[in-house]
Parts: sequence; C-alpha cells; structure tokens
Amino acid sequence: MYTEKVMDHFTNPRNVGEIPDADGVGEVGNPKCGDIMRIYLDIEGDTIKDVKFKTFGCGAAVATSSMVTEMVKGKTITEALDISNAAVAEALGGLPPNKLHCSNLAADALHAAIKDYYDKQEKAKG
Amino acid sequence: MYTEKVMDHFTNPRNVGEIPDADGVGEVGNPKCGDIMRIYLDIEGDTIKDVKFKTFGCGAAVATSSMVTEMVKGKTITEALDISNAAVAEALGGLPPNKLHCSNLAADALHAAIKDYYDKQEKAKG
Amino acid sequence: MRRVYLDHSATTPVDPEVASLMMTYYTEKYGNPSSIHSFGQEAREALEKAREQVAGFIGAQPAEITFTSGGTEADNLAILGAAEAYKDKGKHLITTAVEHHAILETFEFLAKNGYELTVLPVDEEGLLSVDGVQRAIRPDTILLSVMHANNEVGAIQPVAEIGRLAREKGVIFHVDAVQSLGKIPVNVNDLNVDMLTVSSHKIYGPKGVGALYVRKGIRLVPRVYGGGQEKKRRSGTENTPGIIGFGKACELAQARMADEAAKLTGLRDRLMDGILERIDFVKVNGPRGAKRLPNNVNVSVQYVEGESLLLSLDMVGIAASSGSACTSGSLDPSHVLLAMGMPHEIAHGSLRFSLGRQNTEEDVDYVLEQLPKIVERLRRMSPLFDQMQREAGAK
Amino acid sequence: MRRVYLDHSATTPVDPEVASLMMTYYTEKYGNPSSIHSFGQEAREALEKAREQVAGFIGAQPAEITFTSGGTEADNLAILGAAEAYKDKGKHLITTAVEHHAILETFEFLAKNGYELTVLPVDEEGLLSVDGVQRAIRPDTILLSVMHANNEVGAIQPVAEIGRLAREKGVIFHVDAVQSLGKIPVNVNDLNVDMLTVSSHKIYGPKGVGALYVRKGIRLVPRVYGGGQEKKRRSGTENTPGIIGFGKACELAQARMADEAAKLTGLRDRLMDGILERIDFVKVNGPRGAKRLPNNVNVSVQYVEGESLLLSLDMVGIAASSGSACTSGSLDPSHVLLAMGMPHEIAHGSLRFSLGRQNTEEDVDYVLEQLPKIVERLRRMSPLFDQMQREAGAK
Ligand SMILES: Cc1ncc(COP(=O)(O)O)c(C=O)c1O
Ligand SMILES: Cc1ncc(COP(=O)(O)O)c(C=O)c1O
Repeated sequence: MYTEKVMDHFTNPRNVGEIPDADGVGEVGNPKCGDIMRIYLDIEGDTIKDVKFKTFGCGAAVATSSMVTEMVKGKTITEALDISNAAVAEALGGLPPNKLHCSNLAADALHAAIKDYYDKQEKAKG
Repeated sequence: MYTEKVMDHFTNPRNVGEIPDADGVGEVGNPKCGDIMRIYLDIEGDTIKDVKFKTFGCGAAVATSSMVTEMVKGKTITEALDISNAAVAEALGGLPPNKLHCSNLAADALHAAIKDYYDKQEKAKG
Repeated sequence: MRRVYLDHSATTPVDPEVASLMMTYYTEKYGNPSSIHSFGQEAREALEKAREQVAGFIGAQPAEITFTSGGTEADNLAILGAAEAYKDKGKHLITTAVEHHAILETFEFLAKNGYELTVLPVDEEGLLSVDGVQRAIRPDTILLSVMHANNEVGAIQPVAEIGRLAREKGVIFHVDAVQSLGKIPVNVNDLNVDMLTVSSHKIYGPKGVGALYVRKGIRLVPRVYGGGQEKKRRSGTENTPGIIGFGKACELAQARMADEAAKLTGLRDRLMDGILERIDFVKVNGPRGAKRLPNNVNVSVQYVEGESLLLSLDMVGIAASSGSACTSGSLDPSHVLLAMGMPHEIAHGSLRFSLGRQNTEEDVDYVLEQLPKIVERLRRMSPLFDQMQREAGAK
Repeated sequence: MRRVYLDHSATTPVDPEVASLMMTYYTEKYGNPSSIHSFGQEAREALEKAREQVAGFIGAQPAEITFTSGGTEADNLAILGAAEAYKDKGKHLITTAVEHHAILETFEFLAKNGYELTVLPVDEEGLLSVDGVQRAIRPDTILLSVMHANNEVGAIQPVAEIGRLAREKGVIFHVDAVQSLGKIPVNVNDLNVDMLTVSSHKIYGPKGVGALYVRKGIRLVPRVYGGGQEKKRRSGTENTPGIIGFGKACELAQARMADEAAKLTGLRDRLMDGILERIDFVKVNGPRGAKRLPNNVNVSVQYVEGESLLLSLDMVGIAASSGSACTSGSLDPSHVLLAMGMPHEIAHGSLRFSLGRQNTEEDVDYVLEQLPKIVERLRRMSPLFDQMQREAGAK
C-alpha cells in the first residue's frame, strides 16, 4: 500500500515535537476528518532554523508531516513557500490515490505556519 | 443419477428383439422427442407367453422397456393392463424427476401392444 | 517476527482438513456436476452432500439452500430477488443503520428505483429496539432485513423476536448471519427467518462461496441467467470444490462451536479488560457480555487515529482492523460507529480485534504488551492529546 | 478401469501447479485484500499480479479486467450492465442463435423487459455471416454479442470482422471467449472488442472464477452492490485464491498454447476420421479444419440416442457429452444443433468429445475401439435402425 519511504517516515518520524514560543505555528485538518497537522517554525532572518510537527492522522498524514519538516529545514522562506503537497508526496515515492486528497496536507500546514509568522511580524511592527 | 437397477437393465436389457408375426405390437414416442419404444407380444389364451422390445432412447427409456417386459412375461392380459408407468419406475427403484414424464412410457407401449392384439382379434372375428 | 492474526471477522484461514478435501475436487474429481458421466456424478454427489451439511448447520432443508459466490451475492439475491418478486404486494422495505454495505447499498439502489426505505436507528451499544421495528412495519411493507450479529462491534440483535413480529405481520424476514454463523447458534426456525445469508470464508472455508437459505414457498426473481443451475435461482457452473469446502467447514464448525465459543469468550474478555487496564482514555464499543459475539473486541483509543494504530500493530506482526475512514478511502469513519452516536473524532480511533480458532492467551498477552507502547508513541505525536492534557492541566 | 476424460469443454482439472499455488493462499496468505495489514497486502499484491496475468493473456490493460464468479456472471454483467448504462441511446440488441445460455437467457430477460432483440441465424456449420450482422445493425442498436468459438460444435466465428463493423457503426461489441481462450489466440485489440468474457475452469484454473474485460471508457451499471470491490463493478470479498489460480492458469496457457493446439488438432482429426471410418451413418457437426476449435469433435450417430451413448461410454470409462435433450432435462435437443438446421432425431444422437492437455493417442484409440461396439449394441436395440434397414432392403 505505502512505499518504503512512507513507512520509514511513519515509523521513524523526523522532527516530532513542538517548539516553545515558535515564530510561526500552522495547523490544518480537523479531527472529524481524522487528520490534524500542526507545524512549528523557528525562523532566523529568512531561514527556517528549526521545525517540529505534531500530527493526528493516518500513516500518510504522519509521513508527509515528517517529510515536509525534512524538506524545509535550513531552507529560506521563499523556498519553503515553493513546496507543494504534490512535491511532498513525490519525495515519499508517491502515495495511494485515496490518500492524495485528504491526508496530504503537510505543505498546507507549513504554509499556514509561515503565514502565522508573517502575521506575527505584522503585529509586532503594527 | 440412475439407480443400480436402472443401470442393470440398461446394461443388460432383458428381452431385446422382435417377435416375428407377433400377436400384438405397440409403439409409443417419436424420434423428435428422442424416445421410441416398440413392444411385441406373443399371447396364448389369456396369457402373455413371450414379450420382446426395441427402444430408441435414453437410459431410462431402455431400462423401463426392459423392466416392463420382465414384469409382464407369463402374466394374464388383465394383470398386464394393471401395470402403470409409475409401477415400472417404482420397480426400478425410482427415476430422476426429469425422466418421469418423457422417458417413462414403457407401460404405455405395453398397453398399445395389447390394444393392437384386441384390434387384430376383432378383425379376425369381423 | 511473531505474527498474530486478529482479523477473523474480515476473513479466516481455510482449515487444513477443508483445504485438502478441496484439493481432491480441484485435481481429481473435477467433473462438472451437470455432466452425466461418472466424473460429473461424483462431483454432483459431493455437492449435494455439502448442501446437506450447510442446511444441517442452520436447521434448514437441503432444497432450501442456494449456493452463491459469497455473502455479498447472497445478500443481493435476497433483497433484490424478493423486492422484485413481491413488488405487486407493496414497495416498502425496512433495514437497519448498522447493516453491512452488501445490504445497505442494495437497499439504497432500490430506494432510488421506486421503493420506499426505512432505515432503523440503533442505541449506543449498536442494538436495535424490537418496538422500533414494530412501529416501522406498514401494510405495504414487503421485506425486512436485520443482521444477526454486527461485523464491527459484535452486537447480537434480537432476531428471533423480530422474526416473530415479521411473521405476524406477513413481512418477509431476511437475516444476514455472516458474522454469527459458527460463533453462536444460528437456526432458521428458532430465529423465525424466511431468508438467511451465510458466507464460507468467515468460518474457515474458502473465499468466493456463500449461500442463501430461502424458506420453501418464498419466491425470488433470479439475478443471474444462464444454464439454470441451483434450481434456476443462480446460474453458472457450480464452484464444486469451493462449495464442498464450505460444507466441510460447516460440519467442523458445528462440532466445535460450543468449545470454541467458550474459549473465545475468555480470550475476548482478557483482551478487552487488559486494554482498559493498561491504556487510559479508551472506550469499549458495542455491548458487553452475552449480547456480544464471543470473538469481537472493539475499542476507541482516543487522541490517535485508527490507521496509524493498524500500521504500528502490523509492524510488530499484529493484524487488526479499524473503523477509521482512512482505512476505507472514504471521508467518513464507520457508519456503524456513527449510527451508535459516536463523534467522528473518536470513531476515527477505533480498533477491532476479531479472535479466531488459532488464537491463544499468548497472542492476547502479546497485544497487551505491544499496544500500550504504540498508543503512547502515537499520542506523543498527537496534537489532540497535547491539547487535552494542556486543557486538563489548566483546570 | 481405464478412465478417459474427453469433456474438457464442460470443465477441466486444475493444473497441479495452479492448485498448489492456491493452497498457499487458502491456508497461509489468507488475508482479505482490502485489509491494510501485511496479511491483506500480500493477498492484494498477488491479486493484482493475477490481474496482470489475465490482462496480459488477452492484450488488455490490468485496469480493464473485472473479476467475477465465472463466465456466466461475466456474461450477465456485460449484457445487463451495458444495456442499462446505454438504454438512453437505444434499446435494440443483437446476438446469435448459437450463444451459450448465459448469453441467450440474459438477452431474453431483456427482451421481456422493454428491449428489442434480434437473434441472428447461422449456417449448417454453425457459422455466422458478417453480412447478416451488417444488415441487422440499426441506428438504435446499442449492443452486439457474438461468441468467439462455440462450445458444442467448435465453430470459430469471424469475430474480428464483426468487431470492425460494430466499431464503424458505434455499437458496443461483446464477445464470449470462454471456449476459445487457451485454444486459439484471443486478443481484445485484434478482435476489435469492447467487452470480453473468460472463465477459469475451462483453462485448467479453478471453478467459480471468471473475468470480464471492459475497454476503458465503456460504462457498465453493476449487478452486485456492497463493499465496492473491483472498482465498484463487482462487490464482494474477492476470491483471492481462485483469482490467483486463474492468473497462473493464464500464464501457463499462454506459454503452452501453440504446442498444445498443434497436438490437440492432431488428436481431434485422428478421432473424427477414425469414427467416420469405423461407424456408418455418422455425420460431423460443425466446420472442419481451421474454423474449428483444435479440441472439439462433434458427431451425430444416427438411429441411437445421445444419453444412451454417454452412459455406455461411461461404463467403459470414457467421459463425453451430448446435445441430446435427455441429458438436459428439457424436451428439445441442443439449440445449437437445431439452429444449424439439424432434424431433431439426428440432434438427439449427437456426441461431443472435447480433448484436453492430458489426452494421448492411446486415449483416442481407446474410444475408437469402444465406440463402434457400443453403437452396434444400441442400434441392435433401436427400432429406428431396424426400420431404416428394412426400408433400405425393400428398395
Ligand atoms: C455482516 C456481513 N455481511 C455480508 C458480508 C459479505 O460477505 P462476503 O465477504 O462473503 O461477500 C460480510 C463480510 O464481508 C459481513 O460481515
Ligand atoms: C461459451 C460459454 N459461455 C459461458 C459459459 C459459462 O461459464 P461458467 O461455466 O464459468 O459459468 C460457458 C461454459 O459453461 C461456455 O461454454
């Protein structure tokens, strides 16, 4: 069903946890649908210095969360905004068709966290 | 499918053949239906002294023909008229349901042969 | 790695005795039972013996058994065949919200094609109310279908009482006994049923074989046309090895049922109690005690998702199933759990262990050793668990 | 006693390699392919491999294969499923007089339910005329079904040409290839078909398994509702061991077909010529040479009845079949022989030998030794033979 890479990220998820006082936090999904992903960002200048996640969801949800944190760590925000859900799925060697829509939201969570970061910046400026 | 008795009568049919100048000959069935039975009677006084048959048809048709000749040999005409198709089937230990109507006509052939005998008597008298 | 199969409600291994009997009919006694030669006749005899075995197991006459390709086909034949045969009598149908999809989808097809359908609710244990059935029956009701035991939560319905009611009211009563057969007594007369579905691969027989019991006198319009096999109710060359295997599986189940049920009940309660003891925030789904199938354990593990549980269990060799939407490719979790009033988020974390003939106490203890670790690991990852703890801490 | 099985068109033994593979999936890898644990996934993988094997054998894509419980169900799904899906386009259907009952009865059901049916005649060899098909197609024709090779007389229809015609006219073309598969090349593209039926138990696979090829883009309304297996085309827990066996049987047949066809053709002609040489008043039914299946021998033995022949052959260990009404429980002999213009009385005496993988020259010679004695014995008992001889003598 799942590729080896998916199972690897599910079994040994990278960057599980939270960042206290994170610069940006993004959450997508809802428990009714069986998937919630929350991503925490630690940003210095333009660079994502650290990233952590917490996910409630199926194997694909956990694996995409883990994968997106790996993809984004050390990258600039601009690079991070370029990462799509499809790119995450691809990096995992693909996902079963029925997982492509509902459990493949990790990039959305990442983008939500970046948006949160910007919102906080605005406020701080404001 | 068939009882042992049916198979015995099919494999070793009794009284196959014809009686030249028989006192009575009866035939039922038709080749379109796949069954024809012809019965020959040799009658002395009231008694069936000899009986032979020829049959084109399935296993049940052959076995019932053979069985009816056994049942009737040495019997009086009155006794012979009492033999029904059902009695023949019963004497064979039963027949498959789908054989009960179309291939179980041996008693009819016997009765036709007796009728032929009476007809000939009438004519001889007439 | 240790492999512990705990998904017997999904399917069972074929009993070795059954399998070796089938082999003979695949490779040696392979005749077509419609053939009149001895190859055909030896297959025919074995087929009719199997019909007696199946009939004998459920208290029916052999002539009342129609073999099909499985429980799903039997359910379809019962519902669609009777709805068509009795459409002049009425067009109202009744079933329950917790039926298998083979029943629900079939009724929904009819509901879209000129029939009226009442779907009865269940209580929070998954049980039907006999009163509710009584109230639903109308003068134009022709067919009522209620499962004997639920495949997800193991709830055993009061089928005998419902059957009495249906008979009084002149409504044809169909029962899906796929999950109860071999686990609790199933007798068509005691249960007052007119039609009853059974499936071979749930009782250590082969997949692809089932049967529909149809009480003498009940009419059915066939769904498959052809050579007129199975008394014209179901055309197609008979799957003789499969049917013979099913017959044998019935014979074995009949002989072993009492002992097995006792053993399974013990394992079931050990597993259920053990989980409740070892893991917090766990809810048992379905009734406890005698109203539950002896082999069914179903729990909701809060704050984690079912598929993650299954994958994690599988990685340590344990095979189970879940009512999570993520295991089915649909968006909603199990219609059974929802019908029992369970919130979506809890239904997503449901876990079913269905025990079988081969399972041992060691198997159960292995699950009790592994599952808490898995749940802990997933909860550590879960933003919901997090949140709950924070909220609890804030209080 | 020597046992010679010559009824391979009725059914075949399961190849030992196929059977032993199936055993593994009955007793060890028994998971439900819908389950996400490893028991389920290993079954799923094997199931999809089987789909590739079946698809590969007929030049299709795996996604175009729907597994069913046999040829009969596949025929029903094709005809009823397409008739329903395309009813808004038209209600005219075409088939031939020599189809299997799984096709004919299904079309007749539709003809009684609002569709119009044209049944095409055949010539005295059982062959269809392409011109006749062309003339039958109307603007409101939605579906045309023609068998590839006839199960009784082995006649191979000009399916590729008919397919070309159907495609030109925009008519969906279904082919029943149950008897041709494994004996002559069957390729869905070469034959220009939209749907094609195959059955496992005719090619040394298990009974109770078949498949329908449905070209991508063709719509079908399902006949069985439930769990949504087989891409919602055919619900019901998949018969994985059976399907896996069918896949393996296709692989074996593909590898062996060329050699086997050559061998069978030799045996076929040896048997047919030998019968004609040794027995008077015998007529070959169906075409000779390349238009006949390599394994089919069908003769009418005049003045004797088919069931008597079969029983007598069976008593010396030879299994054959007949188009006699007496073997079917109906009153009319084979509809195929009648459609070929054969008089009833001759059709009753028809005899089919269908050769298979295990048969040898010795088998054929054994039939040639036994059959003349049997015919002689039955003719001695036959009032028709009698009469014929008397009439001949009188001339
Ligand atoms: C209650 C119930 N009904 C029907 C079915 C369908 O039976 P089958 O798997 O034989 O198609 C199942 C099992 O899948 C079931 O649990
Ligand atoms: C031409 C043809 N079509 C369909 C069928 C039916 O297939 P099955 O026996 O798998 O139901 C058969 C064999 O019985 C056949 O010979």
